[in-house]
Order: sequence, then structure tokens, then C-alpha cells
Amino acid sequence: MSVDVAWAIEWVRRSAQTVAEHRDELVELDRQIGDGDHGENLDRGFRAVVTKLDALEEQPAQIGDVLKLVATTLMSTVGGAAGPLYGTAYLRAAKATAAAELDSAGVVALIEAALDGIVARGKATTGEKTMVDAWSPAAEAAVAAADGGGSPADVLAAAAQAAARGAESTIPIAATKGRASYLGERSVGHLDPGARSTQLLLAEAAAAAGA
Amino acid sequence: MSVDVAWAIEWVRRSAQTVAEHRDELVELDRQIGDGDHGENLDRGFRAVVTKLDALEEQPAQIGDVLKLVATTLMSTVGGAAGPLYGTAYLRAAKATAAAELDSAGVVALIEAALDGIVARGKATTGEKTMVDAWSPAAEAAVAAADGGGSPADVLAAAAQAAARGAESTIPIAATKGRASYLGERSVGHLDPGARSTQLLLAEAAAAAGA
Amino acid sequence: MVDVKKLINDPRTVVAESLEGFAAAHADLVEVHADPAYVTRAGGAVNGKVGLVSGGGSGHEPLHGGFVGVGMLDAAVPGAVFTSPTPDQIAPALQAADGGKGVLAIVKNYTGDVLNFETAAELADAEGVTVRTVVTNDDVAVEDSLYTAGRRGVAGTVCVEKIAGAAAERGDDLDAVVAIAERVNASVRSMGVALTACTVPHAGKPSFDLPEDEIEIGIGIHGEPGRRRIPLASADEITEMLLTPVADDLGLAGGEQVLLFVNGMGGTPASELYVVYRRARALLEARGVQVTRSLVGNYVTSLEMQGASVTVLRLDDELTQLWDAPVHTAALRW
Amino acid sequence: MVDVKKLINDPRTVVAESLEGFAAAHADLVEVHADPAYVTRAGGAVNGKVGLVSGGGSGHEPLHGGFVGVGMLDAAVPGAVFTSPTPDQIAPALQAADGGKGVLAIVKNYTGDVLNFETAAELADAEGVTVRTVVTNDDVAVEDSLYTAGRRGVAGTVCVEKIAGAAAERGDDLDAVVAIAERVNASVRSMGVALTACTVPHAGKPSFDLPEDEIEIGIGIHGEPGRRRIPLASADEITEMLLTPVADDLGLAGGEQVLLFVNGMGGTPASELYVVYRRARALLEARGVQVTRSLVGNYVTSLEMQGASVTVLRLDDELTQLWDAPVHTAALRW
Ligand SMILES: Nc1ncnc2c1ncn2[C@@H]1O[C@H](COP(=O)(O)OP(=O)(O)O)[C@@H](O)[C@H]1O
Ligand SMILES: Nc1ncnc2c1ncn2[C@@H]1O[C@H](COP(=O)(O)OP(=O)(O)O)[C@@H](O)[C@H]1O
Ligand SMILES: [Mg+2]
Ligand SMILES: [Mg+2]
Ligand SMILES: [Mg+2]
Ligand SMILES: [Mg+2]
Repeated sequence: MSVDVAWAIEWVRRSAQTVAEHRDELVELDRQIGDGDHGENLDRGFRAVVTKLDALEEQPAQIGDVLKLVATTLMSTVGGAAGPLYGTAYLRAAKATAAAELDSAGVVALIEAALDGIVARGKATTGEKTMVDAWSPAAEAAVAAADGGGSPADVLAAAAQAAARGAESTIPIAATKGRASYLGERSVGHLDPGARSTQLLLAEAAAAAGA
Repeated sequence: MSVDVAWAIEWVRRSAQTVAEHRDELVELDRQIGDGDHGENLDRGFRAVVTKLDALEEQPAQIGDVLKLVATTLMSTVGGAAGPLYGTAYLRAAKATAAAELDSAGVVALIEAALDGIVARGKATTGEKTMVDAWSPAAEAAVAAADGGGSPADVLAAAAQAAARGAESTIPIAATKGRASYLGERSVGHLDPGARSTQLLLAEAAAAAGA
Repeated sequence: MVDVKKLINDPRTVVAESLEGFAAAHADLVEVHADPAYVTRAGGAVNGKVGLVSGGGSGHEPLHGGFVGVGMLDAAVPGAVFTSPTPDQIAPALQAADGGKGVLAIVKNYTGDVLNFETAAELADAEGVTVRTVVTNDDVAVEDSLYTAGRRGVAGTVCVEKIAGAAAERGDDLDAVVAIAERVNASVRSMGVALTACTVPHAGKPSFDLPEDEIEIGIGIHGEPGRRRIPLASADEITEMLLTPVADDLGLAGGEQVLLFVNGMGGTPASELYVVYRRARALLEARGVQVTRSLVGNYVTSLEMQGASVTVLRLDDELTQLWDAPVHTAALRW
Repeated sequence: MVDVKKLINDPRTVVAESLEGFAAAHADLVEVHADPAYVTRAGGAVNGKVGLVSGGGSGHEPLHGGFVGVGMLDAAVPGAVFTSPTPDQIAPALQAADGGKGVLAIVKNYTGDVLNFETAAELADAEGVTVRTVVTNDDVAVEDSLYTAGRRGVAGTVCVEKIAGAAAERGDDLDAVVAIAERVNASVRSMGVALTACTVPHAGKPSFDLPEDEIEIGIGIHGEPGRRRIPLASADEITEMLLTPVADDLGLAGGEQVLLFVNGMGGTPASELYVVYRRARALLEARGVQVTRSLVGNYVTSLEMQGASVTVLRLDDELTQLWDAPVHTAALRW
């Protein structure tokens, strides 16, 4: 399957689905080291995205158009830290994907733009127990897969797998950014909810591409 | 043992003891159909009584002096419904016992005066699920025992036994006086805390007389 | 000494220590006397003004100490938790409140409160203080019948204290203040719900046992169980169960004006009280009743109980004016 | 729709319904805009006055909507429960608060609040509104270090809103109001304790699990666990654990004057707050510090959480005057 506008729409619908399915898990992860709203907030946001998608009169011409709709909707419905962070991620990704279809380099650009957006807003680096710990290895893996000649779907699959490992890697970390940092050492031993939601979203990006 | 000033003092000390021992039980009974303070309030009151008794320079001359000390102390330390009710009971009993020693008729007068005081203040009759249901049969039994030629100790013993039966008799009643009346039918099946404390106090009156 | 999960040092000292804190925090408004415990206005009795005194068990804060000040009470008498105060506390408070024009005692209808205030009034009378008593009984959860100790006094008591306080402040004599207090009491009705019980410090466990999916309708303010236990329902449904008997008992007709007072029992977030207010107001408006004054907050509480009560006061021009009159107390101020 | 024991209809509508009730109960003071949700003063922006806006997650009531009115905020922006509001809510609130002299946004230091207000300020700026932001961070439980997102903004935010509000009301320009807000923030410190967790409606279970005999010291206001968990202690001991770091961090010296603010987390009875106040005051006095102003009550809450926080604000003549200046809001009035 090619990574085109239909893929983008499929990715978004699948994202809404997986967030709804994992709503309670994300709430519970956030309850452990945060304030227990991450699943609720993302679920509210992606429901709104789907509503807007359903209301579209015609299919967008470019992938960036879909991602921009996601960005603005998340920004205005999610709130909390995740709202602006994901909002900016999708906004930057949208700017990088003004095309009807993406080749492998284009997929890399999408993921790198998203990561840059998150870092620009949240000022976190890897190892601080945030979603950056999932996005950053995902971007690296995407680069490697593209360099190795992988297809767009291969690139997404590599990114998704790296995000999963990245999410896992947050468990032993003591948070130094975001709400979990208030817990200091007490945040050790818990999976970061934002890293987990990143893992879920990137898994659907790959699945939507048939990978 | 004769029913004299020493008896009165012994009764009061034993009362404090039994109330302390049954504090939690009385709290629990009151928690079921009231506001859970009866044991705490009586315990606070009788502790204060003992403190005052200990502080006396010389032994009072009359039984009434002892009972008046109980009355005024309970009145100013117990609060709630039980404070004025028991306070008035002991006050009336004190007035009826201006003597160094009581014969059987004197004991009857003590108990009847106490009952009259409670009824005068609380306006309850038997069958309303209050302490009257213990005091009233106690007074009747006292009269019968005295009429039958019983000793002062016999009269106290008869009163105590009747009070115990009277207390039990409150269980099936739906309260129509006091806080328990707010529960209506939901008060059925519970022992009235004031009747129970009456039973405890009269049992010690008998025990103090060696009965 | 603490074996119950509360911010206290010792169940036996909590009332006294709380009063000490209250006195220090509001020294501009009140003076707190210890042993016997009672609260008066900072300046003492106001010469030539009818005095107002109320009291009852502690655990209902800000009632009554929080309502001592200009425009409301002259003195308040706190008993042990949920236990009415004793005559030796009440009597000096009555005396302290007397500015030479007599004192109105506002007593919530409970056997203990009535009896203790009765004795105290006799004592004060013996000291030359004229005392008149108004017993509040606004709780429609309890029928006023032969089979009860009569309706209880609950949140409506705040309305009586505020409005009678304003009447005294404007210079009404004792008869007039008593008449206003009685009129307010006759015009106000309340009913409450508990979602959880509260824990009295000295008891150390909840005042009743309530399963996770049940609530108590028709509760009092002393942690007693309510009239009936029902399955958990929505705020709108619960509000209707409270508002309907209140409005019916008042016999409210279209076109009438009322004060709507949603009172928190102590442990319910303000946000939920406003959800209840929203529905209660809609129900009143559906009857054609106009809500012209409102009060929402924790005013007559049961420690940390979760729940609320709905109070409606029928207003006329005079009562509205007296409600609006300035008040400056720790808990009510405008 | 209700499966959590709360006076609500539906976790998804509770914020909107609560705002509806709030709007109806305080129509003389506020106007509530729905979709996007924000609260403004009834009359709208005051011409020629610096506007003040604050906001944050819901569940902290009366913060912030309860502080909208003369002498304090011009607008407040409530997010979902414990979730900072979104830029499309905040931006119109900033615009609505602008009386032509610019707007001060008072933001509690949380990543979400800071980011959303940042974006909103850009949007408002694009519409020609000058926005300056002061981020409050009074919570000494969290170190302001490389290893945290910085100290949190908690109850001290009320002091910033009140005093900056008074400065704006007296006619200070934006620079001056910002300077006052920053000065208050630099002079105020807080620390809190939780005896119980709270339950966020959409989560349906307590925000953390706490055994019957343990408490959390150093909590925030979003139901997060605290810095450490300790065995239940007496109110005096707990108060000392809160007051000492607060006073130390402020570097309070003998002879200084302070405002002492004991804040309830929502589910703690007023009586217990006064027990805490009593001890906190005694500890300050033992350091030779004079408590010249006090505030005790539920002002910055975490739903129905049981617990309290202790806030101390170092006062000088100007701050005292601004604190005393008239305020007329739903939750603070004098
Ligand atoms: N500074 C940051 N940079 C990147 N990600 C962050 C940052 N702060 C928080 N996050 C992410 O946001 C997630 C929390 O999102 P959410 O629960 O929606 O927001 P909030 O903390 O405001 O309740 C965290 O799990 C973390 O992954
Ligand atoms: N009108 C009354 N006449 C006689 N006894 C009464 C009356 N009302 C209440 N009581 C007694 O008082 C007891 C309750 O006492 P207590 O718990 O101390 O007072 P309160 O109800 O004020 O908390 C009841 O169990 C009952 O026996
Ligand atoms: Mg969160
Ligand atoms: Mg009782
Ligand atoms: Mg009682
Ligand atoms: Mg949040």
C-alpha cells in the first residue's frame, strides 16, 4: 500500500480507534505518575478529529491537509501538555508533507518534523521520560530504514518498532520533564503515558500502510 | 450493705467505671440510630464527676449532696439530649434524698424522682424508644419490691433487673422521640442507647449495695 | 493520639484547638471564650440592639461561629462534635449578647439543643436577661408529626440567622426580631442527601455504612442515616428528589420569588454544588417560580460528609431587603 | 451515566453544567461563555484598565472562576478536570479582558498550562492584544532544578491574582501590574498534604491509592501523589512539615510581617483547617514573624480531596494595602 492521502486518513481513523481502546490504560498509566487524564484527553481529541474528518465534503488533496486537520483539532480539544505537544507535532508534520504521496524520504521527513515540533515546544531531550523517548528512536530508525533502501511502509514499520522499544525504555527512568518530574524517584518503574500513546499512534501509521 | 452516702459515692464511681467500659458499645448503639455520641458524652460527663468527687475536701453529709454533684456536673459537661435528661434525673433524685441513709421507701423515692425528672424534661412516655422505657419499669419494680418488704438493696436489685428488661424492650420499637425518631421504621431492631445506659447505671446502683 | 485520618491532634481537644485557630484568624471579628466555650463579636454586645445567639454541636462549621459579626449573630455556642452545648456555656453567651434589649436564641430543633437552651434561658433569665427562643425546623425529610421529635433544623437556619440579624441591626425590638425569625422559619424548607457518611473524631469510624452504589436521601446534619437509602442516581434525579418535597411543602405558586440555597455537607466539591443548583433552579423556573437570590457553598456541614442540601426560602420585599443588608462575618460577607 | 459516586450527571458534561449553574447563581458578577468555555466579568472588559486573566484545569474551584470580579480577575478559563484549557478558549478570554491597556495572564507552572497559554498569547497578539505572562510557582515541595519541570503553581496563585488585581484596579499600567504580580510570586511559598486522594470523574477511581494509616506530603493540586508518603501524624506534626520548608525557603526573619493562608483541598472540614492554622501561626510567631493577614478556607482545591496546604506571603505596606483593597467576586469579597 502506498503512503498517500488515503493512508493518512486511514492512519487517523485507526489512531482514534486505538486511543479509544487504550483510553483506560493511558488513564491508568497517567494516574500512576501524573494526573490520570492522558487517555481521556487524547480520546476526546481523536473523537473530535474523526468527527471533522467525517464532515469533510471532499477528500483532501495532500497528506499535509489531513495532518493539519489533526493538528488544529488536537490543539483545540485535548488541552494539558499533550494537546500542544501533539498539536505541534502534527502541525510540523503537515508542513513537511505537502504532497499527495510520500516516498521513504518523505516518511522520514514527516517523523522528523513531528519530533522537532515536540522538542521545540517541550524542550525535552531523550532520557527525561517523555514522549520524546519514543519519537526520537522512531526518527532514527526511520532514517536507517530509508538509508537501507526500505519502502515507505518499511520505514513506518521500523519507526513503530523503535517507538515501542523507546516507550519501554522510559520505565526505569526518573522523570525530569512534565508532571511526572514532581515525583522524582517515585516515577521510576512506570511507563510514561505519552511515550505509550506515541507507540500506539506510530503502530497504526505502520498498520495503515499494510506493514 | 446499707444505702448511705458511702453507697452513693460507690455508685457514682462504679457508674463512671461501667460507662468507660461500655463507651464504645454506647457509641455504636447511637451510631446505628442516632449520631454516635452517647458513649462519648456520658464518658466525658462521668469522668468529670469523678474528678469533682476526688477533689471534695470532706465526705458529703447526705446522699442528695452526692447526687446533686452528679447532676450539676453532668448538666455542664454532657450536652446533647442525655445531658439535660440525666442532669434533671439526678437533680430531682438529689432533692428526694436529703438524708444520710435511705430505707426501701427512700430508694423508691429516688428512682421515681429520677423518672419524673426525665419525663418532665423529655415529655416521653413508655413505648417511644427512649431511656424512659428503662426507668419506668425500674420505678414500678422498685415500688413492688418495697411493697413486698424488700430491703433497700432488694429494691435496687429489682429496679436494675426491670431496667434491663425495659432496655431490651426498646429493640422492636420504632422511635417516636429523640433523634432516632427521624429514622422512622428504620429504627426498629436496634437497642436504644439511653435505655442501655440506664440499665448499666442501675445495675451499678444495685451492685454498690451489694445486691 | 490520632488514629483517625483527620487533621487533628486529639479527638478530645479538636473543638478547643479549632476555636483557638478561629479566634486568631478572625481577631478583628470575634472573641473566643474558653471554658466555657463560646464566641462573641469582637466588640461584645451592641448597646441598644437586640442580641442574637445561636449554637449547637460542633462539626457544622462555619455554622454558627462563622456567622458571628455585624448583621448576623452576637454570639455562638459550640458544643462537642454533633453534641449540643451545655447550659453553662449557653447562659454566659446569652448574657454576653445582651445589649439591654433582650436576646433572641435561635435553636435548631433537636431534643438536646432545645433542652440545653431551655435550661440556659432560665439561668440567664435569673441574671436579668430577657430571652426569647425561636426553634428552626426546616427539614422536610422529617414529618412534623406525633411520631417524630418534629422536623429538624438544618440549613434554613442560616436564613433565619441572616435575616433576623439584619432586623436586629436596623433597630427592631425583641418582639419584632422574634416575629421576623418566625416568619423566615415558616417560609423556609430544606432537604438533604448524603453520598458518604462522615467520621466523628471520637467515634473513629463512619457515622453509617453505605455501599459504594447507594446514597441516603433525607439526611440530617449529624451524620445520622437518612429517611431512605436508594441506588446511586444522577445529580439531576437526586436534585429533583430534594427540590420537589421542598417546593411542595412550601406550596410555591407561579410568580413567587425565592432564595435558592444549595448547601454542601463539607466534602462535596463546589463544582458539584453548582450542578445541583443548575437543576434546582430549572425545576423552580419550570414551576414559574423566580429565583431572585442565591447562595451556594458549604455553610451547614457535617464534617467531611459528601452530599448537599437544597433550601428554598419564600421571599417578599422585606425579607429580600433584610437578606441584602450588609453582613460582615467570617463566613458570610457583603 | 453515573458510575462514580458524585453529584454529577455525566463525566463528559460536568464542567459545562457546573459552569451553567455558576453563571446562573452569580449573574450579577459574571458572564459564562460556552464553546469555547470562559468566564468574564458581567460587564466585560473595563476600559482603560489592565486586564487580568487566569485559567487552568477544572476541579480546583473556586479557582479561577470564583475570582472573577471587581478587584481581581477579568476573565478565567476552565479546562477539562485537571487538564489545562486549550488555546482556542484562552485566546478569546484574553481578548475579552482587554480594556485597551493590555492583559496579564497569570499561569500556574505546569507544562500544559504554560504551553497552551503560550499559544493563546500568540493568537491574541495576532489580534492586537498585548499579553504579558506571569507564571506562578510557589510550591516548595518541588525543587526548582534541572530535574523537574520547575516548582508548581498552587495556592499562592490566589495571592497573585488578588494583589495584581488590586494593582490593576487602582490604575497601574501593564508593566507595573506585571511587576507586582512577579513580586508577589517571588514572596509567596506553599506546601500541601493529602489525607485522601480525589476521584476524577472520567477516571472513576481515586487518583492514587493511599492506605488508611498513611498520608502524602508535598502534593500538587491535580491529584498527583506527593513527594513522599509517611505514616499518619498529628495535625501539629503535619503542619510543621508544611510550614518549616515554606518559612525556610522564604528566609523569613524575626520582625517580618506575613499573610498566613491555610487552604483546604476540598474535602477537609473547616474545623480542621483552623487546627492547622493555629499551629502554623504559633510556629511563625516562634520565629518572631508577625501574622498580620489571614485566609482560611477552600480556595484552591482538588475536587473532594482531604488535605490542606499552608501558604505564607511576605508582606510589605504596599502588598498589605493591595490585599486589603476591595474585592467582589463569588469566592472572595470584602
Ligand atoms: N516537556 C515535555 N516534552 C515532551 N513531552 C512531554 C513534556 N511534558 C510532558 N510530556 C508528555 O506529556 C505526557 C502527559 O500528557 P497529559 O497527561 O495529556 O498532560 P498533563 O501532564 O498536562 O496532564 C507525558 O506522559 C509526557 O510524555
Ligand atoms: N424526649 C426524650 N425523652 C427521654 N429520653 C430521650 C428523649 N430524647 C432522647 N432521649 C434519650 O437520649 C438518648 C440519646 O442521648 P444522646 O446520644 O446523648 O443525645 P443526642 O441525641 O442529642 O445525641 C436516646 O437514646 C434516648 O434514650
Ligand atoms: Mg495528565
Ligand atoms: Mg447521640
Ligand atoms: Mg448528639
Ligand atoms: Mg492534566
